Amino acid sequence: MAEKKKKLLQGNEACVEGAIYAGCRFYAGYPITPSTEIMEGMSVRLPKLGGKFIQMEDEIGGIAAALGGSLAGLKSMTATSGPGFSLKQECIGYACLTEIPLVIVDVMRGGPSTGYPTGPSQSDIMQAKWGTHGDHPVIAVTPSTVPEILTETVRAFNLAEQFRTPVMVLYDEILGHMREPVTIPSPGELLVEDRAKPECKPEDYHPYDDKFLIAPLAPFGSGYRFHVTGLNHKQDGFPTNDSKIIRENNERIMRKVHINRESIWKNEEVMLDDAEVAIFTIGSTARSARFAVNELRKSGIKAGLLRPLTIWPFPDRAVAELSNRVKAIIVPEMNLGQMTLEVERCAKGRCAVEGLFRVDGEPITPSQIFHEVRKYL
Amino acid sequence: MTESAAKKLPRIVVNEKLCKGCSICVDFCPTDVLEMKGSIAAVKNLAACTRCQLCDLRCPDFAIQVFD
Amino acid sequence: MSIPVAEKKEKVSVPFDYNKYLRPNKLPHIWCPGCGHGIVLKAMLRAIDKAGLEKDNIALVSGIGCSSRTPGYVDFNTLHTLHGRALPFATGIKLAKPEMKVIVVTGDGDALAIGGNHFIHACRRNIDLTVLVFTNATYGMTGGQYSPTTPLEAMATTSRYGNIEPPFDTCEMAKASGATFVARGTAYHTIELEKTIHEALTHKGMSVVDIIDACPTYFGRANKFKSATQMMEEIEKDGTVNVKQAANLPPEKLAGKMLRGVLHKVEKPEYCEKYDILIKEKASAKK
Amino acid sequence: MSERYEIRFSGSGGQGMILAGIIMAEAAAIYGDKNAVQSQSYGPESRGGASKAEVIISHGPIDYPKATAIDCMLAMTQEACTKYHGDIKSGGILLVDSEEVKTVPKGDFKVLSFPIIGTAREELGKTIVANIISLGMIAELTGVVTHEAVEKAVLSRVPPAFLDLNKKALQIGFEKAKMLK
Repeated sequence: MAEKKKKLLQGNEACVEGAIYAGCRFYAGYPITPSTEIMEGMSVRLPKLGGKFIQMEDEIGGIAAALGGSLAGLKSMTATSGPGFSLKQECIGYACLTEIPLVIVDVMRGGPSTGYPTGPSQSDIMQAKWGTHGDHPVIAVTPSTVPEILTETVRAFNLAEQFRTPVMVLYDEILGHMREPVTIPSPGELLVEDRAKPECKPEDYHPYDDKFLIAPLAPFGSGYRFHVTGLNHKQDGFPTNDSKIIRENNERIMRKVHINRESIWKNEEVMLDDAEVAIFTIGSTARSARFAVNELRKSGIKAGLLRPLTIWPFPDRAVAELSNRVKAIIVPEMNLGQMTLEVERCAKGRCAVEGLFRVDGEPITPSQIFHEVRKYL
Repeated sequence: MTESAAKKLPRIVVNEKLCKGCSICVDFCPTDVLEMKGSIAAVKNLAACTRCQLCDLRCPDFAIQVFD
Repeated sequence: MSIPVAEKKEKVSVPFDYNKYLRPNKLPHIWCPGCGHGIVLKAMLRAIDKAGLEKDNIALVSGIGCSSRTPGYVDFNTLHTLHGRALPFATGIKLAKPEMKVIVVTGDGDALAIGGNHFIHACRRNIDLTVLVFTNATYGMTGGQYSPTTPLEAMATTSRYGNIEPPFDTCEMAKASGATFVARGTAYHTIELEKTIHEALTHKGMSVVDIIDACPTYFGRANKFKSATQMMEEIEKDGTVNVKQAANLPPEKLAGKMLRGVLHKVEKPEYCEKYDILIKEKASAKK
Repeated sequence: MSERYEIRFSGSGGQGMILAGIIMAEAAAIYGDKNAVQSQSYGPESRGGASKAEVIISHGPIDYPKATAIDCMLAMTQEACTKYHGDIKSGGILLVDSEEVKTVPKGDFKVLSFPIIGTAREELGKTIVANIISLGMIAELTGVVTHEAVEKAVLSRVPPAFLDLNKKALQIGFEKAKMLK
């Protein structure tokens, strides 16, 4: 008989399972390839759980409604792909400044513009970091397998609720549409975090209370009446022109993620201990890389893989340490060099950094990586 | 002025901190009770007030109210 | 200067205590002298009071623009969002917490230009929101550009030779899009406005009130109005006619005038109620 | 690499190739004791024209999810056969529908030709189950999943009213493949 709760799931279906597991009870979005199965799945699952689903009139409406749902106290999510992610950027900035928890899934596809809707890509790495204006924290997780899409979606919700910030789940079309066996975790098996609720009296409540690095967030309608604005604001939520308060608040929202980066970072290291050449990559490309590393090792080449599951905040320290002990870091990515720039920044010239790019809507193959690594030995 | 019930005058309160001097209350007062004193509304002829509340209703600035 | 007949009948004996709903120490508001938004805000607060709504249970949501600063002054659950996006944020709150009364205050540019798509779809869904569109025919916050309701030939900082774009009729659009309560009021007819907003608040479904008010600073100066009072007289009083009175007036008396009052009211299934039925069906089907 | 067993189902949109791929993956990973990854052509390709589904089966983890050297490929149309046969590995198997694929590609692989759609039509009166017949044939030909596992996988995916029909189709697939071996 089949193993308990083991199912063959598509990546996008695993994302739905992860969201439901994490307690997501509000979804608003707009159809876009290759993420639509997430929205379809949520439309089926949420009503059965008493949760709310709405298909909005556009991408902006999708994220705006999801933010409304979150502010009303429900764990909320929206999902999209490149062009829709572009449209959502203004609301992402709003969520950063107003500190409303939200999970945004971006199933990356080829671009710019409408690009190649059905082909894989990793070209939203920088958009995730810099897409909205201003300085703001960004947390983005990058699963590599279908089971990991489930667990990383849960982690994304935990981070969003814990840090009161939007958290992105970035993966590509290959992962979104491929199927792998997934064992659905039992209740309690994975950690599920909920946002802190205020314990003070309503009249003492400040939504950005500077007693806290991350203040508790009261849901609308819970007796804590407060004001939320996308303008720079004071700890009571009201707009301010006071330059000291503006600076302190902007720095605080960066700091809340920065000083906690150790707990947000998550890397997998594959045969890095004695590696002479390292590969740094994410998502489905990391699967090709792992395949290549195995083949390289068979040919006696000391290759290894550093695979971040958290791409933002960028794993600065892991890359810096790696750069001290390898000849080269190869960065395969389905774009024209977005992660490579960051790896170069962290390696600071201590080793060679070489990008391996592909933007034709086809995956980077193990043999491409295999041959690229061999160039350095 | 005597304090007879029939002649009891209303109390018109202008909040000078809130009045922005648009003169809407002065312009719309049907019995010409109000005037502008510089850029602030002021009571000119309280006896003419009919307590219609139009000054309050049309004041954009929460700056004037008529009490019995 | 005469008091309009409708107002005379509605004699108010005691002043309304706005402090009950205002946040302490937030006044004076940012609006210019003579701006109608404050008059509309006061009518809204009186209507909320009349409807007996609990402050904890009200969410007041706005977008960007002069009118969208309203939530900062009032003691509800208040949300000042992004330009054009008040309605989807409000939709999220309402759907997540249908027991809340969700009111949207928005300007004509916010609701009908940058947020136009959200507006027609919120109407189409017939979700239980009360939307107050502060229509001053200008973008005041950015300095007086023409808006979707600026009349033909009117002057603005971006129509220096006269506006060549025809304006929207907000009410017609709301009705055509599926809103089940559509009305118009003005800042001049303040008691009528209070009643209209009260009726909108008590309606189940998408209610839209288009509220004509004055921007003396930009629209007024650019179009040679001498004062806020003159704008209220000419645009709000002489430029509109109550829909009930209009029924008895010959067409020539109605030419160029906008209708005031409740223009459209029907009962139709409301979005959140339909969703609730769905939840009950699906949750029980699971068992 | 030798641990990977790669199967490609190809045909035209609507022939159930993707479902066949999903069932094969479930037979291996849910009803069998192996690991499997399934992927497919997506988008315009899947709405008519040539379409394909790929299944990688292994005892261990599967890294690269796409086909690299195909052990067994099914081609239900000439177009799919011509377009997709290039990745078949040396010594691999190409199973084609003999009525559809008239020009059989040459290569260092074994070609098996059988009227799959015709059999579905004549023996079961339903061409719709041609994909299930082919699934039975591939299970038999490759031995990569057990008959029991593939049957469980098929039965879990079809509506109750069609259980018998699909069971029969699968059985026919097993039997016809034995004859081809």
